[in-house]
Amino acid sequence: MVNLTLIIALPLLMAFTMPIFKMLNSKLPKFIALLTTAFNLIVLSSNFTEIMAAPLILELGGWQAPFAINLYVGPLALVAAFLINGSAFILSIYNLSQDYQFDDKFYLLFLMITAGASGMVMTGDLFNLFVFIEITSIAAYSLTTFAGGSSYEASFKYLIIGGVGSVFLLLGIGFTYSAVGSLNLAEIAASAGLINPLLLQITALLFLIGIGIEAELFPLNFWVPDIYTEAPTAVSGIMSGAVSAAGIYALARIFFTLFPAQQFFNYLLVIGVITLIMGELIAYQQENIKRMLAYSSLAQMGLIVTVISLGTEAAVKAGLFQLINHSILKVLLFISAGVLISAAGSKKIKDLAGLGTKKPTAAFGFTIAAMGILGVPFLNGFISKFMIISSSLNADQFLITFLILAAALIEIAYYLKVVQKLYFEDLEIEVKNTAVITVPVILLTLLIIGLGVYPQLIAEPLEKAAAEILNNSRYIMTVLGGI
Amino acid sequence: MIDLIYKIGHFLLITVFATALGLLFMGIARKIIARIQKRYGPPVYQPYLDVLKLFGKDAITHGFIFDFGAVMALGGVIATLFFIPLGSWQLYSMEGTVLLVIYLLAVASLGMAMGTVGSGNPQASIGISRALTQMLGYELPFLVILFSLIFRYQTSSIWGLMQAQAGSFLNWNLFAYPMMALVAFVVLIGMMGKKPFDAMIAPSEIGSGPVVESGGKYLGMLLLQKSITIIIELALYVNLFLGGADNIFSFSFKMLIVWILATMFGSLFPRFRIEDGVKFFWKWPLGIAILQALYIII
Amino acid sequence: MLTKYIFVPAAAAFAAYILNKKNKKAGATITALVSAYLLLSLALIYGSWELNQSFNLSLMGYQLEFLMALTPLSWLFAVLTSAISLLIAVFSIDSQADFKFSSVFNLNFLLVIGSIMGVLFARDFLTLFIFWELMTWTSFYLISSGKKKMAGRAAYRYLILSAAAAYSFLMAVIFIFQQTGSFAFEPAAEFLLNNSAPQSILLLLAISLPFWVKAGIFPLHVWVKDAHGNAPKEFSPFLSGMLLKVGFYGLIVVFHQLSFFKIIENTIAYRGLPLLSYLFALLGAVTIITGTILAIRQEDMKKLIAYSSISQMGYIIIGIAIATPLGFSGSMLHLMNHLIFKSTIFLALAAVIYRTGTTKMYEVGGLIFRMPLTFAAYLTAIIALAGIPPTNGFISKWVIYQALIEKGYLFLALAAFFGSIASFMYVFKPLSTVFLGQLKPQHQEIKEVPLLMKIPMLILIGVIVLFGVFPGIQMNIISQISGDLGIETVNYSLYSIQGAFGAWNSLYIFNVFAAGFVIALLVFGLAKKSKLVGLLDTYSSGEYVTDAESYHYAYQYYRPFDRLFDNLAAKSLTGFYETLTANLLKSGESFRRIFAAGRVQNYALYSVLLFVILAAVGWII
Amino acid sequence: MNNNFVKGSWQEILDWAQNKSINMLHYCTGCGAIELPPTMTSRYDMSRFGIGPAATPRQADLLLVTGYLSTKTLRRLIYTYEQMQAPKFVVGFGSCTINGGMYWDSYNTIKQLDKYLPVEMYIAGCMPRPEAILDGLLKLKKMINNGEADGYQRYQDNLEFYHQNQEAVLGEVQRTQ
Repeated sequence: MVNLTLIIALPLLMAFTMPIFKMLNSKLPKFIALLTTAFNLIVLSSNFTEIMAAPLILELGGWQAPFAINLYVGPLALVAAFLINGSAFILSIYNLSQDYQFDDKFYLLFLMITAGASGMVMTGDLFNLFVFIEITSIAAYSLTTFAGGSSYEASFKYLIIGGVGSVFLLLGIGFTYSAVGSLNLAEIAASAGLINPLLLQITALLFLIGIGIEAELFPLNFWVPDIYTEAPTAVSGIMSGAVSAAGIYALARIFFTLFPAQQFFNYLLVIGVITLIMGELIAYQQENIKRMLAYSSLAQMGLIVTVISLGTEAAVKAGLFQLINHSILKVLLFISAGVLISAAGSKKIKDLAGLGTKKPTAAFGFTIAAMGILGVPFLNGFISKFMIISSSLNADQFLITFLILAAALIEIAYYLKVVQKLYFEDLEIEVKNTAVITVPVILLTLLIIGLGVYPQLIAEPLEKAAAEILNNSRYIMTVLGGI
Repeated sequence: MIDLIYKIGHFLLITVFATALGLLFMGIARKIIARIQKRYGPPVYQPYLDVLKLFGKDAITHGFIFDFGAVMALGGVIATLFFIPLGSWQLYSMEGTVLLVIYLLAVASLGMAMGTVGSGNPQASIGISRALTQMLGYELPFLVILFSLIFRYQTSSIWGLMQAQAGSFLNWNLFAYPMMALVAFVVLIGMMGKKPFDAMIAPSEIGSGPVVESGGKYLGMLLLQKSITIIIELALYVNLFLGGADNIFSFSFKMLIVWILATMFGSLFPRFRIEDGVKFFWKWPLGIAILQALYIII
Repeated sequence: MLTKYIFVPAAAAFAAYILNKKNKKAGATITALVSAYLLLSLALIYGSWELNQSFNLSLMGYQLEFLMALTPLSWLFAVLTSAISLLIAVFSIDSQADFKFSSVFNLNFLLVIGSIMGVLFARDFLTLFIFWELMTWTSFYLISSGKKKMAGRAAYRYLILSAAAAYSFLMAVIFIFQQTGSFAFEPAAEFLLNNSAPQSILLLLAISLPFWVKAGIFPLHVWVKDAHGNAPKEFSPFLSGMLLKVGFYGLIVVFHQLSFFKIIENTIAYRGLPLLSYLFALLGAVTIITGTILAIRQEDMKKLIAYSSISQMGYIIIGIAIATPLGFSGSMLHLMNHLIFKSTIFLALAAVIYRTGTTKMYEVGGLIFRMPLTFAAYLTAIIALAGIPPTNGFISKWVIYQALIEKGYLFLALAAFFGSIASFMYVFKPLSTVFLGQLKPQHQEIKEVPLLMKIPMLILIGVIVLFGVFPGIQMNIISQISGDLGIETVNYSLYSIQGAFGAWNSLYIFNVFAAGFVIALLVFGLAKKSKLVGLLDTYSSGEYVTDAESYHYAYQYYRPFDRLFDNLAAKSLTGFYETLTANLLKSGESFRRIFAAGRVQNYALYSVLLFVILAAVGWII
Repeated sequence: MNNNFVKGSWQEILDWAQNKSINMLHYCTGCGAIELPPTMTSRYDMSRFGIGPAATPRQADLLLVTGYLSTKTLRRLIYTYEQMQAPKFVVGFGSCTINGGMYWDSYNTIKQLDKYLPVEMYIAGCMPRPEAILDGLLKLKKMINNGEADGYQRYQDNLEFYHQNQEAVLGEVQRTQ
């Protein structure tokens, strides 16, 4: 068992020493990134059983909660951290074989974004949450621009929206602090009942908007398509697989633990459904594959938020499962799409025709991930779809169920178009040399099929995570102990 | 063994009788048409001579399908014939349901169609395409009529339908359901390919259509097939609407009456275009048949 | 052990995939062997209807029970599946070279077989759904892999429709699961019977939706034509023969085993038939008519037969919907017979396509002299399809007619008559234009297909005649099915069936036929021998014909008839659906134009607006 | 011989049937065809002698060449004749078929039909009236009944002669296979 603080500290350390590594050997930075993320995964695994038994609270600086800055790693945080570091790990493998040579700065920022996102899910403190969100966003702004070209514009948009989001978030934190006098999540949660209802509502809404920007909720998510489209593949992958997962975690933490009022869940439900439907509808229209994936990501975020905000245990479990699947599948989709794009030299879907035989690995990766998303039996998406429908019907939400299924149908429509283009149409194009992504494709395919055939694998963490998130008094008790 | 020989003899007898009667009817028809056109007309026995001549002539074939088609056409109608009660003659007619007869007739049509199209002459194909289209036109009202009759009398065997009309001649469907009989009469004309429903054989337009390539014995066989078909169709009409008959003579007489009427009716009209013919069948005969059927089932 | 019927093909699928990379014929051979094995082992378990299997699984907090059992119905369908896939696999051994993705074809084909087995043996909704989806997906890839460009679009349409229906199924099933706590059929049936009738009907309709789609019943038939027409020629027989029928399996399960008919028993009825059933039958009637009219218009042989499949499905649904003993038996007979003769037709056409490489009827002609066996197979099959005695197709249609007339369903009967008579027209078109008529110069050198392709066709010819003479073989299993489903059985013997108004006796028919043909042969044989001349030596008004191409009447064969329906055919249901969905989806584009126009200041504004709106909503509440 | 006797009398029966039933194919190249409608319809009604029209050469026994022939139409005529089934008869109709008639000095009209096809008989006249036609056809019937109308055999026997003549005016002649 290794100290979990390392998950945040090591990437930061490695990030800032990256120039030194570069001096030693220009190829070293990619390996450092890989090793760091791998190490993080090992750290998480080594703490697995312990966290499953009881949430782990790390107090920094030797002070006790609520006075100290604490890290809180419960099952939910563990799941999220796994997703973040796992995505980062897979993308680091992908980076290894990239033919384009980013310099150390890219890996520096890459590790920073990983650290930031991990921090977001592990922190037990509102202000630290803000800080980590900022670290993540700032890293993301810069990472986006590595693609050059119009990525600057995308990055700038994100910068502005992110700035607005920070303002809302900071305001919310300010209000909270003024009302409660503490920034510790548990402390706030414990005394949330004492806050003036009006203030509480305003504060909650400020949080909703501040974090909604990270969690890609409608209508705060229009920076997403630009970023995902223009950023380098690895960045799109980590944004979709890790940062959005962290955003969902933050959203869930704030609304389930701090302000567990039905009213906000209703808001989230409506926003989530709108995000879902809009995302799918717009994604269907896209001709650019990365933009399509971006809108699809939005829609998935909407779906997850919708399901989680149904608020039943089954629903939360379904939502979390979907979140896991989303991270796995989107990472695979982005990296295989990245390979296909560089092979065809174009981001247009119609230019990808016939790559199925010329780039079999990438095309297979894309196909299996698409089928996973669409819920083909024996792949992971099937299980989560089943759980989602079951839980939403259980909550007597017929309309929501219907909309979710309608959205899924649209999703099938546009993913299939791409899959068919890949295999069943022929276009005489010259295929350029691209990265080799055999290892990530195999790893992720195994995961996809593994979770599809034996979802029991992650039943325990999900169960615990759902139980944890739904019971905020236990959170308070755990953190504050006897006080 | 005796039974078998008896049966084979019966088979042959019926076949020969029907052929002879059919040819005679064809001769009568030619005579009647001639008289309507103020001509003297060929002798009544002309079709016999035609058949004899045709079997005496040389013939060409366009391959085995051409031969097979001719055999299938003739064999099909002969097989159908055995299921029809001809007066007191009924070989398998107790077994034969009226729907079976309709579909058995299709065997002959298919055989003829296949053989003639097998000749490779596009005019044959055009003729067949027209014939099949027209068949869709007239079979539909006819099947609706059969539907009503079967539903009305709760039996689908021709024999049973005939028995149901026994007793007074007022029980005949001709008088019981005159509209139906009229429709069936129009259908009969269509079935026999008389004017105005003879676009499929239009001799001066598509060189007599299906039989364009048939000469010699092929034409002879098709003539025989035609003559038996006439008998089958007339017998069907007589059985269904004129109450059948006890013996072959009165049965033949009834058939003759229907035949003469149909011939006279047919000689009065010019030719329908194919789609107009189909439209006609679907408008009037089918409409009336449906009304009649509705009346019967309600 | 019923699971082996699923896992053996599934395991073999991957083996076939790998081995096929080495040798192009390995995949199809493995498919054939596996199908033969399935067929044999199914034959061995005939009659042991108490065979069943179940697994319990606790998944994510749900207690799930996977049930499988053998019923006469599923046994019949399983046998049909494995038999037809055996024939197709044997047929396709030699044509593997035509495939772009030979290995994937065999992989998917075996997976389809396995998943159909799963669907058939499933006794609970979840198992059914899982295998149903798997079947849809694998068949989607099979259809997509057709050579033509349209194949993709067709498969796409197929999958979208299937998926939409599958989701409705899933929703209804999970709803029932919430109420009963089980996915199994029996508790569900019990629950539905005791539930309020409108809700039960709605649920069952939702459950049956995927089956309607798969069976290609109007107005959900839009996928059938293009999918059949463009699927790989080896897969089309299976698609039309078996995959459509699986839909009927599902419908029978819904109607009888989930007691749909019992639920609607006491609703308003027309001539003793509940209105809803009558509506289904009417859908069948419309299916027959549209399928037929459109089939007559086609110039592509596979599309023509595809439309004919649509129209034949109408007969089956009519029989199932009216649910009288005769109707049900007729439907089951027709279902089997359609499988047999339609596969024969598709295989014969596949042989033609294999040799000529085209599916357009006017591009070929006169192939009878080059491919006589293929012609014989096609001829036998169309005689059966057109319902001409003494083939199996007539018997099933005859039984259905009897059922319709018995109850006096005039309009259903009218449609059935129409479809049957008009089927002469459309089956004769390929016969005339592909096999008869003038042989094209470029096809002079064509040979009959290889032996491995001949064998399946020969077997199918034999089966058509066999069932034409001995319908009792089929009636034997059908009566067991009816007994199992609680429908009265029809009297039958080995060669006769008792209808409502008279019996069918194939022995008599056969005798009489023989007699008729012998007499005709005698007449033919006794006459003078004829002289063989070429196909170009025909009456052409004295003109000497040199050009076989232009002397072949094939294009727009039934133009006069088509003219009658030009207006109707111009209104395409597919087009209607496509504009509808396109417009719906276009709304996404307008959303994007309004919201995501790329102005970052607007984006910033949205966050403020959202805050204001939500605050206002909170205020009001 | 007994066998020959049977064969011979069978042939007689066939000849008799043939004479009672003649289907004619009128090859209407010239103006003579205009005389056929009155011959067929109620005024003269040739059908009372068992003579009727045929639609195609396959069904016809009699080829009626009703008028002049150009080199262009002769080609078709020969092809049509070869498509007919034996026994088959050719009747020349009008003076054009005999000696070119009023086209006697035309450069592209066939003057003498029986150089190219075995003509059973000519019906003279420009044009022959229906009475003449009927008279001619009745004579033909008599010839058929007596077995004298053997043009198709003459054609077979003198195939070379006919072919030579045909090729002399037409160059290459397309024939049935």
